[in-house]
Amino acid sequence: MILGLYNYWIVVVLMMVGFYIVIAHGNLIKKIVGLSIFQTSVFIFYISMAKVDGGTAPILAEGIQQYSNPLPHVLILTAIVVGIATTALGLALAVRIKEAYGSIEEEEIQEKDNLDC
Amino acid sequence: MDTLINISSALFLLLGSFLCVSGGVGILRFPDFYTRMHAVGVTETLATAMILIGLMLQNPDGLVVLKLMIILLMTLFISPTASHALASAAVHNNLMPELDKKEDNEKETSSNS
Amino acid sequence: MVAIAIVRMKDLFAVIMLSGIYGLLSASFFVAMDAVDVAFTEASVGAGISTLLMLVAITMTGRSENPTRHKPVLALAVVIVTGSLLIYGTLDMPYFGLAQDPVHLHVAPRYINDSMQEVGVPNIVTSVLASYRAFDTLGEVVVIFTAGMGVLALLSVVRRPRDIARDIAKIDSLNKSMHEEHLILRIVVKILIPFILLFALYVQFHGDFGPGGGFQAGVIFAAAIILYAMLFGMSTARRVINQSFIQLFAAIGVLLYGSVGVISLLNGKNFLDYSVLSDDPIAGQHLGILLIELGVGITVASVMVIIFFNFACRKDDQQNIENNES
Amino acid sequence: MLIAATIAILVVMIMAIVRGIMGPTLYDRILAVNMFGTKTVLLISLLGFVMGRPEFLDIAIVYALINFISVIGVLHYSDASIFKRSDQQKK
Repeated sequence: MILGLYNYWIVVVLMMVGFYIVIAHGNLIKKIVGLSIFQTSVFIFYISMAKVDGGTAPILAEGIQQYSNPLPHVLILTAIVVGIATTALGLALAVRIKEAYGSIEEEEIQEKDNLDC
Repeated sequence: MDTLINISSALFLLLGSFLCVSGGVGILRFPDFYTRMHAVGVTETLATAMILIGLMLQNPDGLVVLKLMIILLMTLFISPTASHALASAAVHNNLMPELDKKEDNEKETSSNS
Repeated sequence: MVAIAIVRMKDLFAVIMLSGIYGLLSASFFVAMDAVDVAFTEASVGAGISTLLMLVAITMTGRSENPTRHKPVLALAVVIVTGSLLIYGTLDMPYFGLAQDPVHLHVAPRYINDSMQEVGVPNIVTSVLASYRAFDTLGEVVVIFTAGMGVLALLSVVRRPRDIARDIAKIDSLNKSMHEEHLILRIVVKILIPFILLFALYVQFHGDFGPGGGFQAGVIFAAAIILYAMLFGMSTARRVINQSFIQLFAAIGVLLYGSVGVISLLNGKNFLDYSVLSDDPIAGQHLGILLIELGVGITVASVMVIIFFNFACRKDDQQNIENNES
Repeated sequence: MLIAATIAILVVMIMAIVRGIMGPTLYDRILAVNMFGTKTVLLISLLGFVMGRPEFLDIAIVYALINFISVIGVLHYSDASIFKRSDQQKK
């Protein structure tokens, strides 16, 4: 019966992939991609919680008794759009960093910083 | 009448799935970009049309058929256009089809990828 | 699902392509999980806009990634430990898909059972989004607005009259060459764009009855404008849609949302309680939802356009500088 | 029959993913993404019918549109650009 938890495992694996990218890679853009994978795993977590067996999409129609839970959908709906907005902000920062330092590799940026000091 | 519609819809769906799968095999097995593109571009439009027509026959309900028609129309517009853009981009960047001159092609791909 | 995410390559371009596929895939996953509205948003955002933005950013920052010098063993260890702890944590979680999960027992039944009487909108997601939790949504909209302003502050390029004159010259030369290159693309796009805009409006105002709403419509609308900007050149798009005009619109969207709340406040009800907007509470709710969805749509669309325009202009500018130097 | 078609499309999607991951050239990847997108459109419309809620078709339309936009965008903002671009960026 432990297999009934498989959705959480998928989420955890995805989340860890994203996490790994964020901490192990030096490239800022790659980090942002990793962050968005992490984000998506959270979305999937919420959405899979909202699923009810035998339920359908939460749009009221006649003759349907069982709906999935609409609340997580609402939260994630807004979270996705906010997510893209923050991703865009991150990318903008990366672009500016590239302009200022000539690189978006974390280590090179740090070296340059050390030189400046 | 009902069974006729059902059978024809099933036929359309089957045909569409078959075309899809053949396109999929094509994208996996063909040797270079242009042949792959050919496999996908040709099957895709027809397969989409087949499956959508099959669905239309399944549900002869006004709004749904209308939406399916819209999707069909848009696929007919979009898919060849996208293929065209992709192919012309590839040509533009000197990606050569894999003919007899093997080494030439390798040079091109390595400079492009 | 998982297989794709794991293969991540050195070449950033491939990574971006894969993340596009990943977005599509997770959106179809959302459809399978009945989250229609979410799939809608993810489809337009994850697969379309974010891929595009990342691409633009990559063209500005360079494609290839340096190999990391230190060994990733430590990172891997951290990840594995965290992952196994999380999996251990899931052992106590309720099983997948049961109707008796704690999540489904608290507010959700009220939304499902009563929203038809209280709000009168068949799409529960819309009614929760725009009516029950409207204050949250206001917060989200403000966050999006702020992010747009942040991008503006970071990336905006000062435009002098000289640039504008140059732009106009560019447009003229573009117009001349336009009929020779990319004829097929341009014509198809010209046919498609009105349709996309129409569809965005449909999504906007049909959000009460089917999947859709302000967020999705805004993104689709912005996508149409971005498509136009890509094919007909940035300067043409800038002439069609003025930058300051969009900025004004982004603010107007948020203001519209807020003022609906203030109006209901002035009428002696709670902030964002729409039943006062009309004699009939249900009609008032409808009106309120329509208005704030409109606000959301305007804000999202204009913020997306602002973000994209700034990225693209920044890139054009960089290129101009490079060309001048070389 | 719907189920059979759904499974066929899923198989094709997996093939497209494989090509997208392997893809020796950039264009192969774009092609894979494009194909994946069209297949997703089909998959979603089929899923809508399988689940008995044909309202899902709206999403399919959005997919078709967004797919097109992203392909064009990718072509525009990559080194594969068909739109005149100086060669200095090509490495």
